[in-house]
Amino acid sequence: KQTGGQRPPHPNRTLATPVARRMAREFNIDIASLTGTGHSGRVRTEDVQQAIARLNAPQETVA
Amino acid sequence: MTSTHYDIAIIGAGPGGYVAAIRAAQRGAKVAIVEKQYMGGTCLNVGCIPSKAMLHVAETLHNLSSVEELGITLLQPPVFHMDKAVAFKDKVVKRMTSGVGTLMKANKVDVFDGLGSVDASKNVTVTSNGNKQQFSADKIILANGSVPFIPSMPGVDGDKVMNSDTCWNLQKTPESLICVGGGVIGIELACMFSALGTKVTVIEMLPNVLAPVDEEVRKLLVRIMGKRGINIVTNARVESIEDVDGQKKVRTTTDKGEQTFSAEYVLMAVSRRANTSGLEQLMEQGLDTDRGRVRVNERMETNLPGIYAIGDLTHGAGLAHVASMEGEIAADNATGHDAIMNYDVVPNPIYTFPEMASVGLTEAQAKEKYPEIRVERFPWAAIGKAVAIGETEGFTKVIIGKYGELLGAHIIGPDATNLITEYSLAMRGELTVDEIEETIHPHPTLSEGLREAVLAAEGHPIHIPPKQSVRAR
Amino acid sequence: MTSTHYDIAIIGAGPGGYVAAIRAAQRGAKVAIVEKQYMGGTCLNVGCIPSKAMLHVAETLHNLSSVEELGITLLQPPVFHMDKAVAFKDKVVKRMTSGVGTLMKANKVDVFDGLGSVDASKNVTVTSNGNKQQFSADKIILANGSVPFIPSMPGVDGDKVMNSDTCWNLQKTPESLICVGGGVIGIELACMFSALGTKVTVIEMLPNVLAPVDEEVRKLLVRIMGKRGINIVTNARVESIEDVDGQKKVRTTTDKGEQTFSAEYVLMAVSRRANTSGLEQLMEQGLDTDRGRVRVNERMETNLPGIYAIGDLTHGAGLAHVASMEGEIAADNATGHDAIMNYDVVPNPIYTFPEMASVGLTEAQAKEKYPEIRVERFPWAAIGKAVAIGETEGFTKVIIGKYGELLGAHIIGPDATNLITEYSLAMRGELTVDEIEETIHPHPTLSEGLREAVLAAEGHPIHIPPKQSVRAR
Ligand SMILES: Cc1cc2nc3c(=O)[nH]c(=O)nc-3n(C[C@H](O)[C@H](O)[C@H](O)COP(=O)(O)OP(=O)(O)OC[C@H]3O[C@@H](n4cnc5c(N)ncnc54)[C@H](O)[C@@H]3O)c2cc1C
Ligand SMILES: Cc1cc2nc3c(=O)[nH]c(=O)nc-3n(C[C@H](O)[C@H](O)[C@H](O)COP(=O)(O)OP(=O)(O)OC[C@H]3O[C@@H](n4cnc5c(N)ncnc54)[C@H](O)[C@@H]3O)c2cc1C
Repeated sequence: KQTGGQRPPHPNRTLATPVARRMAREFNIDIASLTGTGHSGRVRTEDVQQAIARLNAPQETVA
Repeated sequence: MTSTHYDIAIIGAGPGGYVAAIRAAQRGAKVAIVEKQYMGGTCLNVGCIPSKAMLHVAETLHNLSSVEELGITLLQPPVFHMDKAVAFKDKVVKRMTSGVGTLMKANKVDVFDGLGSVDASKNVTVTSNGNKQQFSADKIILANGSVPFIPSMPGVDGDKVMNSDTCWNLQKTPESLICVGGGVIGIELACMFSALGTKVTVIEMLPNVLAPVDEEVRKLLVRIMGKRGINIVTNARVESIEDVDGQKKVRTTTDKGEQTFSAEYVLMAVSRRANTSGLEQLMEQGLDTDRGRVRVNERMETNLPGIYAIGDLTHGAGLAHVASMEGEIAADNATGHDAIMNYDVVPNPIYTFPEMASVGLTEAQAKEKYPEIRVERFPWAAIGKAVAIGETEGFTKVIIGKYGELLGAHIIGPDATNLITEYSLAMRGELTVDEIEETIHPHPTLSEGLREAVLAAEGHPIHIPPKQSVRAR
Repeated sequence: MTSTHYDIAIIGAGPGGYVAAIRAAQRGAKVAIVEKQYMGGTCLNVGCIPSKAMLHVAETLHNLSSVEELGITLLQPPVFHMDKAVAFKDKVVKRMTSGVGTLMKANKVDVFDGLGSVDASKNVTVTSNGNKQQFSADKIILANGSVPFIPSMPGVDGDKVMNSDTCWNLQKTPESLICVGGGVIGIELACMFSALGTKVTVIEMLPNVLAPVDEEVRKLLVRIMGKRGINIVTNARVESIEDVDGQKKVRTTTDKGEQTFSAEYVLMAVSRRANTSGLEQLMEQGLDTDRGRVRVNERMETNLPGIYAIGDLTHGAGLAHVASMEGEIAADNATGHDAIMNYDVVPNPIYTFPEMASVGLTEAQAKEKYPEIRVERFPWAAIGKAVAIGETEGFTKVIIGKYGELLGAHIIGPDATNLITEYSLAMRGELTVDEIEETIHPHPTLSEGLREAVLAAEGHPIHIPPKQSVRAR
């Protein structure tokens, strides 16, 4: 469910879930380069998985 | 008071429908709900709530057998009166169902008593005692729920053959009972009747009862049920029910040939089917269904525009909290918001003795899906609170993925159904084992076992001996 | 077997020390632990564990008075034997403490029985029955714990004046008891004795018992204790204890002048003090203390190099799970890892009838610290499981900050001490109310109340009527 989340982002809160962080680390993906789709823009595993898929995608399929 | 047009009309006031009604009303919609039988649906009247009230009675009765150890002497054995227990259960049900009525009023939801029929133009006809009322709505949410599925076989409609709709008002404890079906409902009711003093036999067609439950957890439960005197027969197909000398005689075919069982009562609990009464017109108009259940997308939309469906009507989860969450999602979408139902993290509570609960994958499922998993378990016997309350059977089992994420968790033991929420929250919030480990768990509580299971999976549990190969963090 | 040099020596085998020992051993260190009295310390012998075993007996006894409603008739009133309850408690304690012994062996920790004295060069002398043993260590972890603080006043050392070390082996239920001190320990013991059949009076010097507990929660508990027949006297300073006609007579000064109370027993539970026995040399050598407690930084280091301190010896939290987490932190740091203790999220379980538990700030603290907070509560009476088990008193209260973060949570009601872990995990994992709301909470469970409290704070609870001003999300 994706509702709510219309609140100010926490100034000193990490903007990624812990699992997303670990996953990004493994693939050398900079969390800050991703657009989070979670609450207050938090980066979730789904966002990282999509980034991984983009990395792995053959060049010609990139629009 | 009632009107001829509504923003949203809801069919069925079970935990799916009434929650959808409240949420939609809170979103500012003008809402009607139609209920043909009882506010609160299966769950409050003949499901979750009466079963948990009776299980509470059963557990209390069962615990009386071990009070001597605590220094409490009962000079005479306790006497159990089924009729009074049923009266207690009725009081609980009454309180909850009338609570739903109050909530409808408080949220200004119009309640229509009667059978609701719907068409694709979103006209609703409510029939009650031959009287008809009609209104239309911009959006419809179908929450018709489910009913017991009774397979046709000789004797199934006989006297003293009950199902989960009809087993709640016995005035005497059955001497003996055969439960046909070893799914969650069958097993819960078997445990309940057993603890109330009934000699129970469970007959299951498959090789295992509770097939979807993690194997290790299931095996322990089956062993405990055996110790409590419940006879579990698997690989047995019930063929007929006969009356012989005032007993019900259940004939089965098994891999070892024919076997028959006798008892005072039979309880049919093989499965449930979607309740499509009132949906005949919609089905003619093309409502998409799949093996009798209404098909929906993750926004809870059916294939017909503006018509949503939720709960037991739609799929086989058969869980009240899933119906309710779907109700919230459907109401959000029907009021112009945007919400998506996620089925990855659905806790599954099972009210046996001891309780079981799980969330996420079983070990077998996880092994198939992920190459690198860690699986570990932590026994209740090593938790001070469990020892202090004398409930040490069982364990907590976790399945951890390579990012330290919980893939699945399974608890068998005291309070399992409450405890599973910690793991559910961790999974939904995408926390890793590190956050669970860093969270101070209060002492002495059962929740300590959940942290310890994670520590065990990480190779450094505190309250059980380390494994041969202790892994440094 | 035992050696003359260790990587790490630990003084005291309470929940601080023994957990530190296990963790350090798992980190590969050669570990010795010194214990002068009993494995498991205060917690397992005269604290958390015996009190929870006896509270279980007390609760079971108390619940017998309402089984009639469930259809269970006791033809004669139950007879309670304090001596047998104490034997049950002893069995529980024995099992847990011998478990600690087993864990020491399994983790290859050398156990020294006796009083350990330490100097700043990290030499340890163990004295037992006049025999002395000595060894040295690279690092020392002080986990000496605490003992009851007994204020000096006339009669305080008399017969039938107990404290939390000495109240566990009564062979008969006291007729009546005066508990001096209304902190957590005093209130828990008052509830326990009351449920065992003792007429209890609590005398507290401050205007309130349980001063640090959220006001609203405390007020409800005090009301419930009153209904259970516990007499709570506040603003009363105990001056002396006398023997009059075989009764203990407790003289107090109150704002209304002198008042006296009589009972069979007195229980002194005013507070606890750090146990610095064996630390005399270290104190001379400059060990930094603060009002009797050893001062440490967030790595659990004292001011003396290589010497760590943890648990009740160090501060006033007085919680076993804090001592244990500090033990893990100290062991990590002492074995060359880097860990920091965080006190922001410390759950506080209180074992009364009903239970209470909290984490984070009280409403008053939050109001002072943050300009924008939302506070809401959700009653157990609206939760099906609570109704089904007949425990509907109390509520869950949440305090939410402007980012949707939990600032504090307070639960009074059934199973509060387990339930608080969900909120603790949410706080530690920096989850917001959104993640709690999105997490499907199983039905019917008590954990549903925790989600509902959050929904209520967000302005859209399901199972209580909406407030006048419903806020759209
Ligand atoms: C014995 C038993 C124990 C259970 N225990 C649990 C448990 O512990 N936890 C759990 O999560 N789940 C449990 N369940 C399952 C749970 O009850 C269901 O998943 C839940 O009730 C489904 O909710 P629903 O709103 O979809 O449907 P229902 O609860 O079935 O409600 C549907 C309602 O719609 C009404 N209706 C149907 N058609 C019409 C119509 N045309 N017009 C008007 N009204 C109509 C019905 O009368 C009914 O009131 C249990 C079930 C049983 C039988
Ligand atoms: C009645 C009661 C109920 C309680 N209930 C709870 C509860 O429910 N939850 C909770 O979290 N907390 C509870 N507590 C508090 C809890 O018991 C303490 O916070 C906890 O025991 C502190 O652990 P510790 O390891 O620091 O010290 P302790 O448990 O006090 O252990 C210290 C150990 O060190 C030994 N020792 C001391 N000096 C030396 C020396 N020089 N040489 C050798 N050995 C030495 C002592 O003999 C003792 O065994 C309760 C306390 C009491 C009294």
